[in-house]
Amino acid sequence: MKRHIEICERPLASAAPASWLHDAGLSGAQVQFCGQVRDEQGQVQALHLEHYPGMTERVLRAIVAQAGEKWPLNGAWVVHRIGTITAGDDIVQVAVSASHRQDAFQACAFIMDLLKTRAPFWKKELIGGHWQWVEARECDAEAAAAWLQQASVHEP
Amino acid sequence: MKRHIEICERPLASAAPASWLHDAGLSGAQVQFCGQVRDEQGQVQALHLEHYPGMTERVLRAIVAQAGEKWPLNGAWVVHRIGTITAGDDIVQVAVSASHRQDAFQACAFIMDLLKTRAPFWKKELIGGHWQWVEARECDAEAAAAWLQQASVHEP
Amino acid sequence: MIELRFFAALRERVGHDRLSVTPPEQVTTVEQLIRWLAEDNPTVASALAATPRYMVAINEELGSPASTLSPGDVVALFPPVTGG
Amino acid sequence: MIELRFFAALRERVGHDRLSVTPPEQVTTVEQLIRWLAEDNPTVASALAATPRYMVAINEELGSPASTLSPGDVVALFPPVTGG
Repeated sequence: MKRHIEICERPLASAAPASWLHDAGLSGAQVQFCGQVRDEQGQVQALHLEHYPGMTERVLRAIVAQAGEKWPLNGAWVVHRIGTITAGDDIVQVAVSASHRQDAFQACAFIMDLLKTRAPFWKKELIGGHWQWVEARECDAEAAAAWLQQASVHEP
Repeated sequence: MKRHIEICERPLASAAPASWLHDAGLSGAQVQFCGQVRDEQGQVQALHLEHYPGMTERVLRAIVAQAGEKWPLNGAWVVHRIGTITAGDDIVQVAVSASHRQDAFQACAFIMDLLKTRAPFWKKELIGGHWQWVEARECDAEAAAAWLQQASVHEP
Repeated sequence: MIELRFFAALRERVGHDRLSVTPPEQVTTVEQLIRWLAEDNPTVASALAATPRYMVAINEELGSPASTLSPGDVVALFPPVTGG
Repeated sequence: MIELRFFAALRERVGHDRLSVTPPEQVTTVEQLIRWLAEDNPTVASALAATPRYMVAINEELGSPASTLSPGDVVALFPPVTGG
């Protein structure tokens, strides 16, 4: 499985994952997730993302490796934006390729769910001229826990 | 929900769904599926796709409408290639945008599963100089049936 | 009158992509139409016999053997779809 | 010696992004380290008290209150992550 993991301070190119994953007939399916800054009815003027350099890459590599063990993937791409960005900008791209679509859908959702709860990124939003930290969502923790429970059921 | 449904005789552009779905801060999530011709270790020299003009568009519109009823989507894109194509070429793009990623993942997988079993397309492959029709896969029928069973469970 | 349409392997086996037929009045469902075709039209009969599973659409919507037919309907017969 | 690192809201509350501390020998887990910090360092103590939930990483890997520590470890404390 080829893999590309990157923390990026520049705008993300939406066509990049598809062309990087392209393998001329090996894979039958590509699934790509792209996360964008929501403006929440124009309230959010900007977003700032910080991370823990070193740990971030390590966690993302581990998540991608785990996805590669659970599903037969041919490629996995994770690029996450940091720094100050505005509504509509891309924050994260997760894309995978596989022979069959069910594997690609599941692996892509799995990587996103674990990234959301384990990769050390933090967002703050500029609302009404004030920066405020975004709170973690309980449903993200539940989504990640669901995958880990599934895994433990399969263990002997 | 905006929607784009197209049957296409030309190569598909991989960046088109993302830029068409882009809505400058309304959606937080885009999920895109892209299906490609697998070469099966170099065996498949070409693929030919035929369809039932008129019915195809009608079925795709109905599937997209059903997805829009089940999940709160902001946009849905379905483009399917027809004619003669070669290994590695894109056959189909399904992409959706939504506020939250779980809705986008599920709606995209749903549209693909129903497209696979209901949209009137047929493939034949050129293998060793002979064209042969591709057989429908049982697991595709099961994937579509799973969604429809879920739906009936929720009905009163 | 019913307009028949055939696709993919079934079209190749029938040798035509469409056929107009006028079944007797008591033919009111897809199942009855197919049974009548099997007696009336040997080419269609053997094409269907050679196709292990097939699907039906009436006026561009998926149907089943029990679907009812009206004069003027377009009935399409085809192997299980394999798009995507 | 333990190197502490703080991120996001917790860093802002502490006022530094890193701090080197030398806890007594009997401090061998994350939980004990945090209890000791709460007595030894009022700034860190009040920053942690103001952060309803936080996570810990030891040497760039996620840990838990029960994780054991060795001299030289880098212990990062931060609010629940919100990337993606």
